[in-house]
Amino acid sequence: MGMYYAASVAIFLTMILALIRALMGPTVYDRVLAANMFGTKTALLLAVVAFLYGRQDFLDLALAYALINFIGVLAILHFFQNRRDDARQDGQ
Amino acid sequence: MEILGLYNYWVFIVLLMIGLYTVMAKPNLMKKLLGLSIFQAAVFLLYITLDKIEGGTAPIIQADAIGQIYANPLPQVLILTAIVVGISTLALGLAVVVRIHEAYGTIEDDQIQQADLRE
Amino acid sequence: MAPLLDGLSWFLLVGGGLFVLIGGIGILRLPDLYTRMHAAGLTDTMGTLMILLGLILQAGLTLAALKLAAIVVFLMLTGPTATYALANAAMLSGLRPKNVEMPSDLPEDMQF
Amino acid sequence: MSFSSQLPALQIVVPLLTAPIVMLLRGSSLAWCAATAASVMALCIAIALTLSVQELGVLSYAMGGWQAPFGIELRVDALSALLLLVTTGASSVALLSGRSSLARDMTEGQQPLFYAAWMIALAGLSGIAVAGDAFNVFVFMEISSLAGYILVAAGPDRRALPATIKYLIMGTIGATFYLVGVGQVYMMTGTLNFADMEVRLAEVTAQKPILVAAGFITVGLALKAAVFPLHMWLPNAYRYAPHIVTAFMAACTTKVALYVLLRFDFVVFQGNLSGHMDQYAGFLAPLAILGILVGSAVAVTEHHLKRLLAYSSVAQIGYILLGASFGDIAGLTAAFTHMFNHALAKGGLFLVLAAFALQVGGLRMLDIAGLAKRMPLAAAAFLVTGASLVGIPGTAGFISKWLLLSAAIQQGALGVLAAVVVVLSSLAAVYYIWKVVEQLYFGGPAESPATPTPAASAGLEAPPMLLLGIWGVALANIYFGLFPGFPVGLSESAATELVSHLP
Amino acid sequence: MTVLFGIFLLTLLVVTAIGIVRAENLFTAVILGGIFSLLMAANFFVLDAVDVALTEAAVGAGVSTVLLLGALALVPDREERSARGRRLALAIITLTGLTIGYATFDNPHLGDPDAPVHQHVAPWYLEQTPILIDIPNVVTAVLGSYRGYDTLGEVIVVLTAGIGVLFLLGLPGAFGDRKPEDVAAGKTYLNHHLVPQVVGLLLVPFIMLFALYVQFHGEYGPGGGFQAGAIFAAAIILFALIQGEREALNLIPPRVLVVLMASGALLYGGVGVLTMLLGGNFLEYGVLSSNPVQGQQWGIILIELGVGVSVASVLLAIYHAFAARGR
Repeated sequence: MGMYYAASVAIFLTMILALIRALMGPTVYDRVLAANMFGTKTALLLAVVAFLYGRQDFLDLALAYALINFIGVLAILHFFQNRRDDARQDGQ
Repeated sequence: MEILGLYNYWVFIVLLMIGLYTVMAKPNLMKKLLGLSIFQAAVFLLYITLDKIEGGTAPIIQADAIGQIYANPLPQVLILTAIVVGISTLALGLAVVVRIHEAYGTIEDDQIQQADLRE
Repeated sequence: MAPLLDGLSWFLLVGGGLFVLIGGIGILRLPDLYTRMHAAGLTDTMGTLMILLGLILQAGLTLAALKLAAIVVFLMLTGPTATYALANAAMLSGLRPKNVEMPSDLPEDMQF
Repeated sequence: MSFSSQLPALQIVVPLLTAPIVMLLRGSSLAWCAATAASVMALCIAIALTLSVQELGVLSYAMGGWQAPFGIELRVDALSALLLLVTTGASSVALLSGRSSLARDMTEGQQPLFYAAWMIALAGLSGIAVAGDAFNVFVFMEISSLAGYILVAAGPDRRALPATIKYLIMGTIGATFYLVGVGQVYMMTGTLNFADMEVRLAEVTAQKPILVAAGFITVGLALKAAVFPLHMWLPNAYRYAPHIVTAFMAACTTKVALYVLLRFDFVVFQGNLSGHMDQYAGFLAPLAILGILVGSAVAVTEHHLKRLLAYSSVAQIGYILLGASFGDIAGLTAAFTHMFNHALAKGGLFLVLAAFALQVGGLRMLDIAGLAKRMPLAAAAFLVTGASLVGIPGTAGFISKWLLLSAAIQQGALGVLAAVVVVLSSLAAVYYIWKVVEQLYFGGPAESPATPTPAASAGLEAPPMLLLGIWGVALANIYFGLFPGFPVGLSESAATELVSHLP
Repeated sequence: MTVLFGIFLLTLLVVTAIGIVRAENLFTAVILGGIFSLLMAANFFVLDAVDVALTEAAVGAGVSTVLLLGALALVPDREERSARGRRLALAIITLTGLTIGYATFDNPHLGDPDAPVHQHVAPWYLEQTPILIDIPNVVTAVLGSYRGYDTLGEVIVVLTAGIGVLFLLGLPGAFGDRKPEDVAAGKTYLNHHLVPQVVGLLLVPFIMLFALYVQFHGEYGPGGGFQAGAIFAAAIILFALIQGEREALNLIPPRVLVVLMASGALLYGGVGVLTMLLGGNFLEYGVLSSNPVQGQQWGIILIELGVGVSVASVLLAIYHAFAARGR
């Protein structure tokens, strides 16, 4: 059990750090970076907690989180970048 | 530890009030919808808090674990429904906001009201 | 055999935790986006890999190990891709690393 | 399993499953036909249910064959039957007579989606009326509300959109408050079934969470029911929605929310919270009186006919609430009869407005000047339904006002004060309805319509179906004024049922 | 110890919520909203609600973030500062919050086995499900059978949202004047870039496979129609992001999507009508087979399929309605 607690504490601390970065910014890209990190850490946390609870059949969730996180990051980049491109074209 | 057993309820109340504040005080319609989402999420927390039982595990019955205690499945089912209701409301609200922007050129509540008064 | 596996798991989980934590500190403390990305991208991959491997050792040859392996493969694919896309988008948007002189006499079609 | 025992489920299932079929239909005529047929069928089911409720008493239906409290129970009593009649009746009349008016408000391609939303709204409202389970009420409340937002947003004016978002935000807050309250009750009882809650709540000693629950549920449902001062969403939503939608919604949406409020209060809380009757009456009666006064006062000053009637609705909700706050059989009977009669009067008035709008376009006071010369039939129907809203003897509105006044006087000094308020606001109603009638009959020479409608060029004052619907409702107002036995009898047994839950 | 996990996650949740309210850039608010949902989902997981955690992640963090972004692409992304009404709102929420907070001291504590919710109804579900329905996931049993009527209502809510969005925004090729050809092809940021392209395309079929697994494994583990539908929609959304909106519209034609929206709800309702015709109550699956337990299982599989089809197609239609608007 001890090793799971050790890993989860490390993950928790990282989540705090990533959240601070997400709140501080300064650019949207920093926030996306932090959000991405936060997402992968949540997936990891779930995997570790699944072992901690002894319910390893719940690992599906960790996979789903990782997947959703990836799609989310791509979506943010996609829409943010398109808006920038449009703004630039309007400016010219 | 005793008092920590109520922590979930307090966070529920704080989130509920943050959501309500956003809806009341922010004129931006997108912000209002985000606030509404927080508001609804707070209620999810209230219900899910109820399902937890000491020493229990998720209500998926394991054939080999005799005497295992399981969490209450009913609030979980209710919140599954509520989550879907939440996203449905959000989607509809977003569609209306997009149309408002097309019709008024703004999504700030006070500016829309001024535009309406001028008509 | 079991104590050895446990020991290895301990090592991997704690080591992975450390890597992850270093990444977290990096993302908070480093001066600009690109360095932060550097910290996050590298340690993330390593830390994730180690933690999941540690878990796989504990799971043994079960379905859970297979799922963990799938998560590893998935994160190994998506993590760098997300970082790449992010760096690319930031670069395209004109965000420049701090304290680095960018050559300003690039040909027209290379300037973003 | 006989066919008749399946009626409670069919009441919901028919409109609910018509909706996905309607949205697939191409062309507005087919969609309208299917929706109208389903609505009329729902009305027939409601009539059959009412008859069997009168004969057999409360009907209970176990969804999925699981007995309450484990499964979801449908419960049809006299009060549900009354609401079912109002809801399905309003929907059927509005759909039957409203096609040409609706066709002007939206494009051909949008109409199948619109009628699908209408079906869902109808199913949602009927679902609330028959639900015996607190969470099921939430689900169907959301169904009807979401569909209602679509119906309001279908209004042709761009101002329909801000009205919709306001309605959506306040409606969602109301529903979520209700959900919090249900959660608190569930936390203390472990059940979601109304009847089971009543039993198990009696054993709960800690009253604070239950009080909070009562507060959340009351506020949430008051928001949905547009009880003063939580009525802010109502005037604009009614004004900018398509006229036919306004006729439908004015007849039933707020009343269904009030129904849940009363049911929850009487069945679950009254018997188990000490002193709740005083809190309840002390909270609702002042709001009702304020609502009556403010609604009437604003209606007197309004110049747009739909907003005028919308504010009048705020006052009428006050009447219903006032009757209910007396907490005795006489008061509740008056309240329920008024639900029925007000639906008749207000639904009819909004239908008449739809006919006016087809002829002249706008619905401000100026637009309808002298319109009675060109639309004698519609104007006469306005006179009849308006008289019913005011409460002139011989119309349905008189019956419920009379019941309300006599119930109020039984309450002693404060009741007399309430009676005075009712009389005052009736005088206000006389004034604002007369203002419109005067303009209709004696207003300046009507200008020729800016855009002649097809109906006008064909020499008709309004589409025949619309006229038929208007006069059907107007005659019903007179019929139930002369022979009030049916709604009053139904209301009386509903009131007796609710009062029997009091300690 | 795990109680501390919950407290930690909840505290972060409050911090994130405040961040959302304070953010002036709406993109920031949406990104933080994604983090909020992930935290909420992790918290549900810690509280033993795995099905809800999966739904919140797929629907809250995934689809609703994407929808918010899709809408944000069409409206201004900055909110204007305004101090109007702030004091009054603060006063109201403080007062209400303290009142309710005072009442919490009578609430049962977290995990208290003597709480009323653990004494009534729920034990019956846990005891009877292995006998009456015989599937391991009790949440699926309650969702599909005991409270199947609520779930039908939920499918209708989703369908209503789909109808509303299509009514308001149109969908090229199904509602409104525009055709899929009118949607600009390939003019997106991501499809100029090889790495996301290749990796994304590689992942799409696996995500779909995972969605199918979640759909059909729902009786045995966390999952079911809603989660599967949302994940499936997410897979197609990923395809749309990397290949372009027009290509995604061609992949599943909008007209087909609309038919799927309706048929999911009809399948669910149809099962109910069938049970009525076979002599049971509405949604009484036991009559579907001579063995009631078998009938229940068949019924649940069928209605979960209806839910999955309906949710996937509605969410996808809503995404398309936003993404194809304006560009």
